[in-house]
Amino acid sequence: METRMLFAGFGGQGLLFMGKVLAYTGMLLDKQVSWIPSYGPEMRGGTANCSVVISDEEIASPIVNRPDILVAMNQPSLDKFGQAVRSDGVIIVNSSIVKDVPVFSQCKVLQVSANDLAHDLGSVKIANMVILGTLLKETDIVKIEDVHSALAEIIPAGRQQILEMNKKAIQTGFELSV
Amino acid sequence: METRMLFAGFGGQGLLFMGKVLAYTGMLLDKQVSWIPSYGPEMRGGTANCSVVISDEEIASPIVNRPDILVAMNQPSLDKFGQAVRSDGVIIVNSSIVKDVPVFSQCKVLQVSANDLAHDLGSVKIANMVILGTLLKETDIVKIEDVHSALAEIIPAGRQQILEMNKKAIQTGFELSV
Amino acid sequence: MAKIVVKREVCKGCRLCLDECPKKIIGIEENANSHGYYPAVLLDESKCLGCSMCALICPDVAIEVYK
Amino acid sequence: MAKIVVKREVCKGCRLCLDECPKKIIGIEENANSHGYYPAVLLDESKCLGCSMCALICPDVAIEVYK
Amino acid sequence: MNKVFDKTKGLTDVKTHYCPGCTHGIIHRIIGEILEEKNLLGQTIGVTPVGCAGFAERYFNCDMVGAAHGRASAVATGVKRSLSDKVVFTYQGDGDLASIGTAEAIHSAARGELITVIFVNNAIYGMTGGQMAPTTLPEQKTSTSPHGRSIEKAGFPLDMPKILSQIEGAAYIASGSVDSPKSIIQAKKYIEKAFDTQLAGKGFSFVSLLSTCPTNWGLSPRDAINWLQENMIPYYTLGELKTWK
Amino acid sequence: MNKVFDKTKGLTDVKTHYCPGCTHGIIHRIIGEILEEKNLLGQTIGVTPVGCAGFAERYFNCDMVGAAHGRASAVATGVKRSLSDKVVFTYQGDGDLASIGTAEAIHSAARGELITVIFVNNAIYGMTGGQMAPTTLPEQKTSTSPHGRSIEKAGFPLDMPKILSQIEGAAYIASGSVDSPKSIIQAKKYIEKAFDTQLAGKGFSFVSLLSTCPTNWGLSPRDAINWLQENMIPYYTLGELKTWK
Amino acid sequence: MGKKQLMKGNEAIAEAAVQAGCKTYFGYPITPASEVIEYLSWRLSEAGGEFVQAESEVAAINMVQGSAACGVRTMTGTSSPGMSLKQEGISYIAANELPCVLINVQRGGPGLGGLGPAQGDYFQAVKGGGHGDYRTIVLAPSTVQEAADLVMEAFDLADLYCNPVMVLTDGILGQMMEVVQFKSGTQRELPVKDWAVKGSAEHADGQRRIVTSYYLDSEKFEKFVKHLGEKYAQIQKAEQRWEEYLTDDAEYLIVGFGTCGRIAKSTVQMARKEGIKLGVIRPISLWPFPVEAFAKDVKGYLTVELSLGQMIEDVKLAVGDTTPVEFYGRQGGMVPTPEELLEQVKEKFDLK
Amino acid sequence: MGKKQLMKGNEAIAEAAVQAGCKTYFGYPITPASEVIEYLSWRLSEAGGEFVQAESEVAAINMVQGSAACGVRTMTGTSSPGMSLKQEGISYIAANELPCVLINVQRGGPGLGGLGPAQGDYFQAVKGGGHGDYRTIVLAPSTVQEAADLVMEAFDLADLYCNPVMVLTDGILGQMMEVVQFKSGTQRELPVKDWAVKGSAEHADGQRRIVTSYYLDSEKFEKFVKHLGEKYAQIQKAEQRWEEYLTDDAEYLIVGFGTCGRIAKSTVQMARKEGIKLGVIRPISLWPFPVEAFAKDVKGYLTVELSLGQMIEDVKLAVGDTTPVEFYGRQGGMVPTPEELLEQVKEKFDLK
Ligand SMILES: Cc1ncc(C[n+]2csc(CCOP(=O)(O)OP(=O)(O)O)c2C)c(N)n1
Ligand SMILES: Cc1ncc(C[n+]2csc(CCOP(=O)(O)OP(=O)(O)O)c2C)c(N)n1
Ligand code: SF4
Ligand code: SF4
Ligand code: SF4
Ligand code: SF4
Ligand code: SF4
Ligand code: SF4
Ligand SMILES: [Mg+2]
Ligand SMILES: [Mg+2]
Repeated sequence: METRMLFAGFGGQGLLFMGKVLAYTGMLLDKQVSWIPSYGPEMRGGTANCSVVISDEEIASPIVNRPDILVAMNQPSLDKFGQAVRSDGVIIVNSSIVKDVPVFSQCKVLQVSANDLAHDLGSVKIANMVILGTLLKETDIVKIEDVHSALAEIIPAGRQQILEMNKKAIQTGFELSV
Repeated sequence: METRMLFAGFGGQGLLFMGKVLAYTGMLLDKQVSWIPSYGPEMRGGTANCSVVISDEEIASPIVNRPDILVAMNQPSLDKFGQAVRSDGVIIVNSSIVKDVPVFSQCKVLQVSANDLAHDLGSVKIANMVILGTLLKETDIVKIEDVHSALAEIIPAGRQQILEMNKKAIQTGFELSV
Repeated sequence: MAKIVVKREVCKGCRLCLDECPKKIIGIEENANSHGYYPAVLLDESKCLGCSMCALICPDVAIEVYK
Repeated sequence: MAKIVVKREVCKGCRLCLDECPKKIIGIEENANSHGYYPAVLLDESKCLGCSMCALICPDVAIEVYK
Repeated sequence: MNKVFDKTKGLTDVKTHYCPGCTHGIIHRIIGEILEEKNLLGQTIGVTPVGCAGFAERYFNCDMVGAAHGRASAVATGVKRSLSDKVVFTYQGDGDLASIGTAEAIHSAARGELITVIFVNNAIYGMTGGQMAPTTLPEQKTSTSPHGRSIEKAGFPLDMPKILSQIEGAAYIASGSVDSPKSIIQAKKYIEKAFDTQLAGKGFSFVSLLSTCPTNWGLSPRDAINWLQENMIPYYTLGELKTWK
Repeated sequence: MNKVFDKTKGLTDVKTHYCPGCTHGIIHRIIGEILEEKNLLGQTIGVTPVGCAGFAERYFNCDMVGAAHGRASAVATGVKRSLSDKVVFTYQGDGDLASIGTAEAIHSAARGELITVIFVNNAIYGMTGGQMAPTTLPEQKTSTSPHGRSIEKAGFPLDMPKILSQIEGAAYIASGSVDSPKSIIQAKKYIEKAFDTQLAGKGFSFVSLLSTCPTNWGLSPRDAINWLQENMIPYYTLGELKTWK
Repeated sequence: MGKKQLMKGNEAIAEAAVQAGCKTYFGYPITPASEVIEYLSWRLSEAGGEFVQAESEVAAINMVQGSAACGVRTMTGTSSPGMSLKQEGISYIAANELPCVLINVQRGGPGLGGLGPAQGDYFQAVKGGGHGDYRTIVLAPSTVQEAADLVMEAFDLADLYCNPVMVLTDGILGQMMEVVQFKSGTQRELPVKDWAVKGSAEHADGQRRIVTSYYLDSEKFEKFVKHLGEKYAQIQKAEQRWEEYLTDDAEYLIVGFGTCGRIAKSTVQMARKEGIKLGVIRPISLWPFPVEAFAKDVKGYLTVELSLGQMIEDVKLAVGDTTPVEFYGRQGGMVPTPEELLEQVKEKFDLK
Repeated sequence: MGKKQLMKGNEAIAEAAVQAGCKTYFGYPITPASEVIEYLSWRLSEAGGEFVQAESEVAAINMVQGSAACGVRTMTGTSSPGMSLKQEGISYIAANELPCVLINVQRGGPGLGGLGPAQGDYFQAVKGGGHGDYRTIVLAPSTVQEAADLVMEAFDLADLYCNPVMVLTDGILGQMMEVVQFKSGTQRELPVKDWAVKGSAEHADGQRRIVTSYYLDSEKFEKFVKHLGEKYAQIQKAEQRWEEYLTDDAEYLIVGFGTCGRIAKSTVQMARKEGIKLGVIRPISLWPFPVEAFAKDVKGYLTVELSLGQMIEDVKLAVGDTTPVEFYGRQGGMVPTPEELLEQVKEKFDLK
């Protein structure tokens, strides 16, 4: 099985990290993974995105033009990439920010008011993890426990609190019914 | 007709100038001419040489590997290039400096004690012109008067004395019986 | 009588003007502009000196001063 | 009692030593060396101070000094 | 009420891509103001560097040429030698001018090239994500000196105005900062004098300005200004180092 | 009688290709003598420039690397960083170091690189046939300034030791000449101190020496020395510009 | 084999260098290659090496020359414009027959260009952007793992042939994270570097060493150049590398290196589903170009590059003019999709 | 036509530039190209232009960029190592679509090499030693007269296509004196340079001009690169130049540019005497390579170069693999004799 994902939004919304957590989890599960960020001067302000592929076999092209899963953290991202999502794919929208969600006939669209939920959890910075939780629930790429293990490795020891907050946010997103 | 000449000796012996005078004369006569110096760090001290071709038609290769005429102003030059002279060619040797003149069966060898003659004329610096005079006599590439005209153009106006000395040296070489 | 006008779409919300204002009468808007920045805003026009300190420090030339 | 020896094949006949010698006892040979240079030569050993001025200025380290 | 402060015509209406609070924008403004005030906009050619100011051709409201990284002074030389009656300036970062473009800067000065060079010293490579610059302070952390700039391994910061003021062809060398309205007003005077130097045909003119990089210093814009005041100002020679009047 | 002056073991027996009376040879000798006297020959790596001294790897009796034109200081940096316990020096002309290699020289100094740079200033490009150097004096005639160096068009000579002495990483900067036995003895002391600086790990060390180019100046060796004394010595800063003791 | 790590291509390149025993790194920052220098700025001193952020790419390559002359494993990395500045230095290093590793994480050119991935430096890398007759071995990975492996291999090849070896990647590969495991260095026997300078007292024979590329005598110089020519011929024979993907029964082949080679594999998977017998040749050594790979009996080649078409010349030279060699390229940081390539295959070879 | 003058190739190049209206020259001395800069150091100011001896080749090429951006005819010249240093700048100039003329009086490489004549920079000149997709028009004269003519032509082509044009010669041609007469400039109609910066007040439309090569947007950048590609294709169609010498009835052809092309003519003269039907194709434009010249029905080609063989790739690409293409080269400043080439022709094609 191969899942191709695109995470897109503003710089600073934690998109690259979200992708990295998934990729790392994939690695721990001995899967093939690839993660590609957008880079360059656009990194400052403007949009940022990253493509992640998790696969059981060798990944031929790591570039994600037609994602199975799109996470859209702002309006331009949804407008730009929404149509490219494969049929039977999933779009997860941060509805705290994206106000105008058109109909995508080819795929499922989930709206998560991630900023609000994250705010309630203590910081808008973990809106990305809320979305990740929803993503984990809606798909079966990796298990939530595996993501927890990955997070524990990625987040430096000694930053226990951050780890816990992230886990909590994932859990919140996971338990949502959208 | 095409004449290919090689002038070789120590740096400072006026070889490049000698070649230039001939090339310039050729130009005045509407002939095709080419003049190639040796160049590079060897220019300082060491050997210097130049190749001159004067031709009635387009000059294909301007590089002189097998000269019709060789002027050898020092021993190494004679040793290095003597054998390359074409049959029926001419070698003119500055016998003031070159002491060891082997037999070249393929061509004529003329020995001119150019330094001594030049010294008598007032300066060893014009040994090259003495040799040039002999060359003009022994071959029919260009006429001596044409060389005089060329010299008059090459030597800046106002340096009349130098012009005259050069002419005299050429005349001396020309009148030698070798 | 003086005032400043912040071009809210040009402002990047860097807050430099806030500190520079001798009267501390500049604040930050609650809503982001279309670039996602929270722009500065004059809070109390009555106190404005028109001294242009804010405009001088503003890296984005987002402030106009009236006097 | 002092003297200098000029390595005639190394000397380039630049004449710098001639001027530098306080005793002006260095001259130039009549015959060129194999490189075409006319080498320096000590003219009057009896006057040599062994002061090494000549050797110090010689760019080609062509002079040995004895004392 | 009258408008007593408005955006200069010396800058275009394009919104800059600089990070919030980055003082590149302030320097742009005062250059633009001087070009406008001196009525030079129609006869000026600006040369941009590669660095965060690499898009500045969009912002300055005059003819502009983009140079390769470090070569703005050389490009400006080419421009000035071709259009000797025009005003030519470069805008260069500390990586651009004090590292890869060292030779070009020094030799433009030595030739007494009639150009004005604005040097923006933010002690870092902003554009490429915060690597050490020749002007990075001792012990300052950057992405290529993560444990702080080691004097032993990476040496000392270069004080470009100090070095350039040793060069005969340089007619005007000044070193300022843009950390406060006061220093900004001072900086503007320096820049004005630099252009005057060029207009008077006196020789090479150069203004160094200390500037912030909140993003790569990892500080808020205000903290960045404070850091500049506390660390850079004491370190670098400031003032007019060379004048001709 | 004892031999009181003999050729140093610091030089090989190869006859140099330098023109008669060219003082490059004198500088070679004193460097060679110091390397021998300090017993460094077996642990020294020299770096040659491109210029008349481009064949100097044949003359110095130690391991040698040839650098590209102007890059000797960079090559020496590479060597020193690889062999930190060895002694590394460069020998560079004024075209090499003060023109194309300006940035490399300045940044080796700024880094405090533990190398010794010998800078031979003969106010001309010797090797390539006498073109103007950054150090060519005002009004001096060269093959690229046939009417004399124009201050207006070509600017002023660069005084490298003066510039380098402004740099913090530079620990020893001296400027001398080799126009007389006295100045030669002085020059040798400078070079010795420069190597001492390196051996003591104090930082970058640099000795500039005024030198003649009889061939391209169009003067006899003696007249060349006179010209140097009358024209170059008054122009350039001489003496120890920076020391650490 | 080390443990699995998730790393950016640039970081993997840097780490692989350290693991290969690289002792010095000289570089200058540039997007999208900066992670190489950033990583080594701390990692190399940790590993007992020396790191210098040079004042320019020109200085960096000449520092590399100095370091390589000492017989030390050394590297520099940059992206396209920076590599242009290194050309003189590379020519000198090749002329001095010094081993070193060069990294080019290509971005879009010419000029300042863009920061997107590109392959427009193929000619510069493969034909030699510097002056004179020399060759650089050029290796082009397509995954992060392969980038790490080829860097280690590059150090070996450099030592083996006393020649600069370039690893040519692009912005995508540089910025991409994939799983990588570092292999322990190859056990290849490598020549002793007794030509290296290190102070004559250190040499067994007591003789001093000279590393230069200056020739006063044309005859000697010609002999040297011919020696280089022979060395290059030997490398061409021994070091051709490439990957084949479903070529056995292929009727058409896509030729692409690096990222293009990977995308092409996806295209093949799609084509096979449609019954089109498509395969891929992915050149790994760009110089020597893997001419041996092209002794195939197929109906056509489609060369795919992120450029206006550069490698295609080598493909044509390898294939001859009996089989059609077509071209499809994207530029400016744009990358083709697998679908797009399939479209091209069908169009160019009339398979619709 | 001017009066006849006996001039060195380098001087003729310099004078031709002046006569073509070159207004600025930026250069750095190097053997065997120095006469170009020496000549222009006085001649250009005499002719109302500006001359700058730059601090380096890098500075010089960037000064050229600045000058070319002003719409002024400008030139720089150097020899091989210096040309390597200009590669970044050339790529920028090509990307900015600025007209300028570049002179490379080649010497022996790689590295510091030797000062003898060589043709080892063919790849650098023709394939592009800088980064990214760009092309330089390259013209290779073989006589002093042709050098002068091609320099004048180069200025026209540069203006016509807004592209750098290189005149590629070698040490022999640079140092050689031959008779030269300067033609009055061509009467070609050239595009108005209204893209040039000169202060916005000078522009008829009052709009400011911007000369840059920075692209933030890959799609726009790709469009631009494709535009370059189209321009290059157009040049390839319109600007192929070559000389043929006794090709009409030839059974064998020597292919050689510059000095080699001239030597080959002597070889042909010798061969004809022996009844061997030999001819010469002398490519004059190296890029675009004169592929059209190779539509010949002959038994074989002998490519002769002063290198290990670089142009031969283009000859093979032009000829295909139906006719044998052989190679003979000299290196390191050595030059083949006409006799030597005849020997090679006989040997390679079994004519003994
Ligand atoms: C030849 C070359 N080398 C490196 C780069 C990458 N680069 C772009 S900008 C820059 C440095 C920017 O720093 P600075 O000049 O200080 O400007 P800032 O962004 O800080 O304003 C570098 C190294 C490049 N574009 N070209
Ligand atoms: C890149 C490059 N540019 C130019 C040259 C030509 N070149 C060789 S030596 C030299 C200058 C020599 O002058 P200097 O450094 O002063 O040494 P000198 O010969 O006077 O001792 C030049 C320009 C070169 N070899 N390489
Ligand atoms: S003009 Fe002065 S008082 Fe008014 S807001 Fe600005 S800084 Fe404050
Ligand atoms: S200084 Fe300018 S950009 Fe910053 S918050 Fe104030 S108005 Fe906005
Ligand atoms: S040692 Fe002194 S006195 Fe003797 S020759 Fe030399 S300089 Fe003259
Ligand atoms: S100084 Fe030396 S080289 Fe010159 S003449 Fe005297 S001994 Fe000869
Ligand atoms: S990176 Fe730094 S210098 Fe660049 S725009 Fe941002 S704050 Fe300014
Ligand atoms: S050219 Fe000048 S510097 Fe070079 S060896 Fe001759 S005299 Fe000395
Ligand atoms: Mg900076
Ligand atoms: Mg010099």
